[in-house]
Amino acid sequence: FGGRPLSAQSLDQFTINAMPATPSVVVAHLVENNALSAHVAKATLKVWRTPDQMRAGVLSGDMKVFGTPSYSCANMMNRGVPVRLMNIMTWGLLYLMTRGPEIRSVSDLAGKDVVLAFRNDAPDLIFRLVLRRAGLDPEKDLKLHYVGTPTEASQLFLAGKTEIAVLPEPASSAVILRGMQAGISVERAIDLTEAYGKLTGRAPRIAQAGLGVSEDLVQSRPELVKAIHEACVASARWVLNNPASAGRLGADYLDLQPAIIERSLPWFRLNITSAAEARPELEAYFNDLMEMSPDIVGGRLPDDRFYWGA
Amino acid sequence: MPPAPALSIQGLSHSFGPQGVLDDVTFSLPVGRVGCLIGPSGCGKSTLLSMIGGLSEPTHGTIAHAFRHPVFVFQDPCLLPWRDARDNVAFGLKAQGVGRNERRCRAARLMEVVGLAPDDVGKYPHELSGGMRQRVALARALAIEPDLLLLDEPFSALDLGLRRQMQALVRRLIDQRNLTAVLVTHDLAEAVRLADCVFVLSGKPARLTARHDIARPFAERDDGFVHSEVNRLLSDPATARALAVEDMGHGGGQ
Amino acid sequence: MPPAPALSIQGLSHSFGPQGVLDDVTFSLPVGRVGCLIGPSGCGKSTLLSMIGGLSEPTHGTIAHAFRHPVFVFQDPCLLPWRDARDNVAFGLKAQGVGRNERRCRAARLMEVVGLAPDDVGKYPHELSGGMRQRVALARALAIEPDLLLLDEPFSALDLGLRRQMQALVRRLIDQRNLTAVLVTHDLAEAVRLADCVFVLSGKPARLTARHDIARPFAERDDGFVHSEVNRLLSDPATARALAVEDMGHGGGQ
Amino acid sequence: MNWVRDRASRALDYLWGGWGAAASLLLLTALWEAGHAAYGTLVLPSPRDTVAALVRMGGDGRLLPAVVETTGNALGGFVAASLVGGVLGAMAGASDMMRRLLQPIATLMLGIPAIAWVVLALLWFGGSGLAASFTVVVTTAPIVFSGAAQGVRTLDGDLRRMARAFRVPGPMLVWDVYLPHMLSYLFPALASALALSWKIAVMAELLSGAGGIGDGLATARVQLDTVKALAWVLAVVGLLLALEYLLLEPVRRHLQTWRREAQGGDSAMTRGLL
Amino acid sequence: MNWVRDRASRALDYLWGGWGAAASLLLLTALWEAGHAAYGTLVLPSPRDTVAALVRMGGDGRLLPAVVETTGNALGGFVAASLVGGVLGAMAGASDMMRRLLQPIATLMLGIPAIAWVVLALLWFGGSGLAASFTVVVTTAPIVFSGAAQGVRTLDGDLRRMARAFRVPGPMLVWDVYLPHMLSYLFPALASALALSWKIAVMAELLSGAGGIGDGLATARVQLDTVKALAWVLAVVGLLLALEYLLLEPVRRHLQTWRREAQGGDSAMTRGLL
Ligand SMILES: Nc1ncnc2c1ncn2[C@@H]1O[C@H](COP(=O)(O)OP(=O)(O)OP(=O)(O)O)[C@@H](O)[C@H]1O
Ligand SMILES: Nc1ncnc2c1ncn2[C@@H]1O[C@H](COP(=O)(O)OP(=O)(O)OP(=O)(O)O)[C@@H](O)[C@H]1O
Ligand SMILES: [Mg+2]
Ligand SMILES: [Mg+2]
Repeated sequence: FGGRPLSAQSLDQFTINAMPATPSVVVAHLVENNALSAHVAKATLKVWRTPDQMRAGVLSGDMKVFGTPSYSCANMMNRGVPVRLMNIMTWGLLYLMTRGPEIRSVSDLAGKDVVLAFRNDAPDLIFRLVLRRAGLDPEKDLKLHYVGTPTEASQLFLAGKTEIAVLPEPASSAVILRGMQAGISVERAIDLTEAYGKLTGRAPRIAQAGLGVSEDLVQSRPELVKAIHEACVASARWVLNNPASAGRLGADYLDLQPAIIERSLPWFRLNITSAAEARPELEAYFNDLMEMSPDIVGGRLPDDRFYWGA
Repeated sequence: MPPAPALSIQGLSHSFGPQGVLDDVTFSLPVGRVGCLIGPSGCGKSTLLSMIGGLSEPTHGTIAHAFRHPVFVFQDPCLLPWRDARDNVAFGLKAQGVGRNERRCRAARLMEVVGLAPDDVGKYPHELSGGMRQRVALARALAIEPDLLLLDEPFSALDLGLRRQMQALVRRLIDQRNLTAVLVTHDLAEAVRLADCVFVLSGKPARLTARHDIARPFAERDDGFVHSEVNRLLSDPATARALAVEDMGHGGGQ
Repeated sequence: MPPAPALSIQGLSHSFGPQGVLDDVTFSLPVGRVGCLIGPSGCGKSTLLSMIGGLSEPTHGTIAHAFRHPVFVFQDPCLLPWRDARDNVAFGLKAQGVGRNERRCRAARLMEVVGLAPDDVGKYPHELSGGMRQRVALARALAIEPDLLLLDEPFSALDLGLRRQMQALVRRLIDQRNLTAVLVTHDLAEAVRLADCVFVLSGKPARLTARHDIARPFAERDDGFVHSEVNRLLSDPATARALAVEDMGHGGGQ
Repeated sequence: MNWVRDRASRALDYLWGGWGAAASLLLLTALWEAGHAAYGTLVLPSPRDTVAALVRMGGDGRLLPAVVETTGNALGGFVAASLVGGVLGAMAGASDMMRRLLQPIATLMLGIPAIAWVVLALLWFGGSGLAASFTVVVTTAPIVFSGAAQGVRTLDGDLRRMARAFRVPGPMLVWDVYLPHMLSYLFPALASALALSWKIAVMAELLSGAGGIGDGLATARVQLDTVKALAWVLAVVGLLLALEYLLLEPVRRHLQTWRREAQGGDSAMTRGLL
Repeated sequence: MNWVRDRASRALDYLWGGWGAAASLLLLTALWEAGHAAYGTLVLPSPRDTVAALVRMGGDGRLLPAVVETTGNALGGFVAASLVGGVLGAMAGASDMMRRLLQPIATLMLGIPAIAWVVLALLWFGGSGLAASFTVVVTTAPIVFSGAAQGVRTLDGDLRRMARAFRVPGPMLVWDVYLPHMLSYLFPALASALALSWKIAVMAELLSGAGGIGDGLATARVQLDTVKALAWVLAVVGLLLALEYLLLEPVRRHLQTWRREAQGGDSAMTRGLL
């Protein structure tokens, strides 16, 4: 694809690179329905597997539209990569899972062992922020066991290493499913998005992830970007209304079990909002992250151009 | 004449895979005596020696001896390439648990005895000449005060003078300490000079085809005696045939 | 008597690190002649040979010769442990680019010539006896039809009969093909039997201390001649001193 | 010990050897089963389930393409690493200067975590299997390099002189003199590198999303499907064991031919060592 | 060539050798700089920035503890792997039966991706560095094992017989006969394993969240801070190169003592080879 001059005519082919997570069923639906047929002859969906892949793709210009955590996109922009955030698709997907009934609120966590993944990454930062706001010192008042990925966290949690795990979707749905199969009762004890909202005095929403878009596409084909965003909005409505069909649809693209997709959809807070509209919430989120780890968005808030608006 | 045999070999046969090497070899040797094995190249002398020393087992037959410290000088010097000359000489001593300083001292002394210069002490095997390596191997064997010497062409790479010296040294040790020795050599003069008993192997597989006793005490074996003894050996048809020298006349000059 | 020297060595000295080994050695050898180096063990004979063959360079002095195919029989057989006897014999042929079948054929023939049995053909070096290894090395050297033979104690591990046979073989080749040879040996009888010229090295560092020409043609050198020549050599004080045999009388029996 | 006894003992030895491998695999399976009993399916699925999943995946037609792809990536990288590592190692073994020049590069390649390469590799090779092959080369070439260098360095000086005396031409010097000696050093290095190749290929596929078994493993992990994940691993391991017994072991025995002793004396001795 | 010339040439050789290493490092730095120019900071930060970041991290007091922790994990695993791999390898080299028993296990350990172990390791060792050390052992022990087995297997039969003839007691047999020979096989295996240890330790820390450099690297990656990430890698590499020149190279030279030729003839020959 790369350096071909973009014209006002329709493109032969266009690829959207989605995240390896449930919200990508929205993109799957959009592609399946030829929602971009006015602009692109053939739209395809590719799911990247690791952030490295996404980064390399964006840097090399292969990925024009890509699923990304919001802070990652801001970070890339702050480091000089010409990208913007198109929209936010998911508004909070972090849950505190327990194997017993005793945890009902954040303050119950004092003195407990918790397993979680991705140290210093956004989920960890959010969790620690919540703890702090609730008056707990993450270093002293409870014991955090970090592991590499949610997979390890889930396995250790299910194997009984800890009673509590902090897991993002779809790992939290998977853990419930596997727990059921293994006869272990697993509960979503705390919705950390809600807890976060309560403690910060905001709505229970975290502008976590959405689609990023390269500056060069925004400049050369603004109408295509707009069409993608609008198709997302339409597809999201369908997905929310037809979770079972969405599960089947996503299974082919995401290589996830339909059951897991279907079960996890309600927990994603799926709501397509353009970045410009979401700007206040994004900035609040970024500020909170920076409070914990200044470098996570590249040291400063992204400037105006970051927030794409329809 | 011989007292109770200290080494006795009975009906010994050996083969490597399908190839027979030794066939029904029987002989014995009393304590304090030197037996010498001669025979054509490849007839199984080294193999026999290694069986006497217990390094391999005969296919058939028995070897009986009461020696507690048999020692080898192999046909190849078999030095440890990663040890210098002195440590190679001291190898057997170390195996006996002799302390470091003492064994180094004794090794250095023995190296002198076999005619190595003080500046050869620290040389590694690849820096030694062929004859020097052979002498290191000899010194290594003599160091551990054995009671049975198994010498496989131990002087083959030495010059005339050194060879005579080493022969005298070995025979003196044997007589002084009442050792027993089995010597393999291709040099009839050496055999006649050192041995009390010469065993001739030949054939394929090899059998013991002749045996010559040499009665005169070592001290009285002068060059004339050696010369005439060699001629006597070669005049024995079995021996001459074994060494394939029937057609050459009885030249002791070899 | 000598025609233009084919090999001429001028003021050659050599040292390993601080240790001088050879000092101001000068001699020459005409084409078709056999020169023999004798001297005490460790005096530098092998070193000199390897310099003549171009394997190492002298510290001082020059070596000039016009031979195109010098070949070595090293003191150790130096066989490739991963090739069987035949392929070891064929090694030099392969280096010359002789085709596989032809070199195998020629190697097998040569093995017969040096007295190896047909069932030794496929044996690996560690399955050969010492003398057999030496013969394989000799066969390997003779295979490539050299014009200069550098023989470092090539017969030391062979029995009397074989040794005579091999000596005759080598001398016959030399005479037939007008080869030149330098032979190192500790066996004076061998030196006298084979050589046209015997060079005696001795001292530390070693110098050329004596030289004996042996004029009689090879065919006429019978045992009696060899015996008396050896005695003549040993009666030369420099030679006797070099071999440290002054005190032993002139016994040719060795 | 006569010839018949010798033959018989060698045959017995071979059988025993096969038993040894079987015993060892059975022991491992028993350990695995015990681990399963202790930790449950979510940490360590049972051998039976895993094999069943493997068979199912095979039936689905998902196993073979992935295995072929990973095998291609691994073998491609391995072959390249053997060539590059072998040739450069031989040069480093022959000349001290070369060694000094190349050794730091080898150390570097061994020491830099794959994760540091992955973005570069992705940029150079896209998402294709080449990125995985590249990672394999980078990790295994230095291992082959070390072995080759040591092999050349340790060739007996006498043999070297002998070869020189016979004016052996270059290719024959390499083929008949250096290589047979080097092989004894190269072989363990190559065997290690070969086994390592699959693991690295799988990890690289996982990191770079390049498909193959790594992809399958990643998917199974996301779904917390430990049975399927282990089935993928089992596929790799089975492949490696097959390679070990169908390729490496015969080669190992073949390479030993010229060392083999006709008698049993020596092994009795080494038994004494243990 | 006389003695003085020989000495001088050896000294020169040493200097040249140093130059060789320096040249190679300079070349790499130049390549790195070129890579930076081509791909920009986000893919490959410049050497200058990276070193500056390293210095800054050192000043912050974050570098040293992480390096010490990872070094501890890596070295601990390496030492255990050397012992286990060396001893078992020696046994496998001495007895065919043992080899058949152990070889599949070694292959397995080499071939199973770390990711398959990590949960078990976490269960056994918690989040401590032991999980990383364990991964190091699992990967490097088989490499040492192969080397040790080959070393024992290839000892010259004549030397073995000689040792037997002198009734060398067990420990001395190991120490004076087998070990010096084995070292020539063990050394390249150990050197590879040592360099590999850091890389594996870092990757394992990253996978198991066990702290150390792996942690720093993970954080830098999350922050897309390629400069800091590369600085961590540089810390590992610097450590490895220091180890190479302060430890391995002298040992390598020392091990060669008994092979050294007094004259220059041979190297001229090997130069001919190249
Ligand atoms: N390990 C072995 N495997 C097979 N055959 C062997 C082995 N060792 C020796 N032989 C064979 O046994 C025969 C006798 O060998 P041995 O070394 O005993 O001869 P030898 O009498 O010492 O000869 P030499 O005088 O040449 O040293 C030879 O034919 C040799 O090929
Ligand atoms: N590579 C080397 N390094 C150091 N010294 C050496 C080396 N090679 C030989 N020497 C020394 O050079 C001297 C002569 O060795 P050389 O092998 O030439 O003796 P030689 O006359 O052949 O003795 P022999 O009759 O015992 O074979 C010996 O003192 C030996 O220690
Ligand atoms: Mg012999
Ligand atoms: Mg010599």
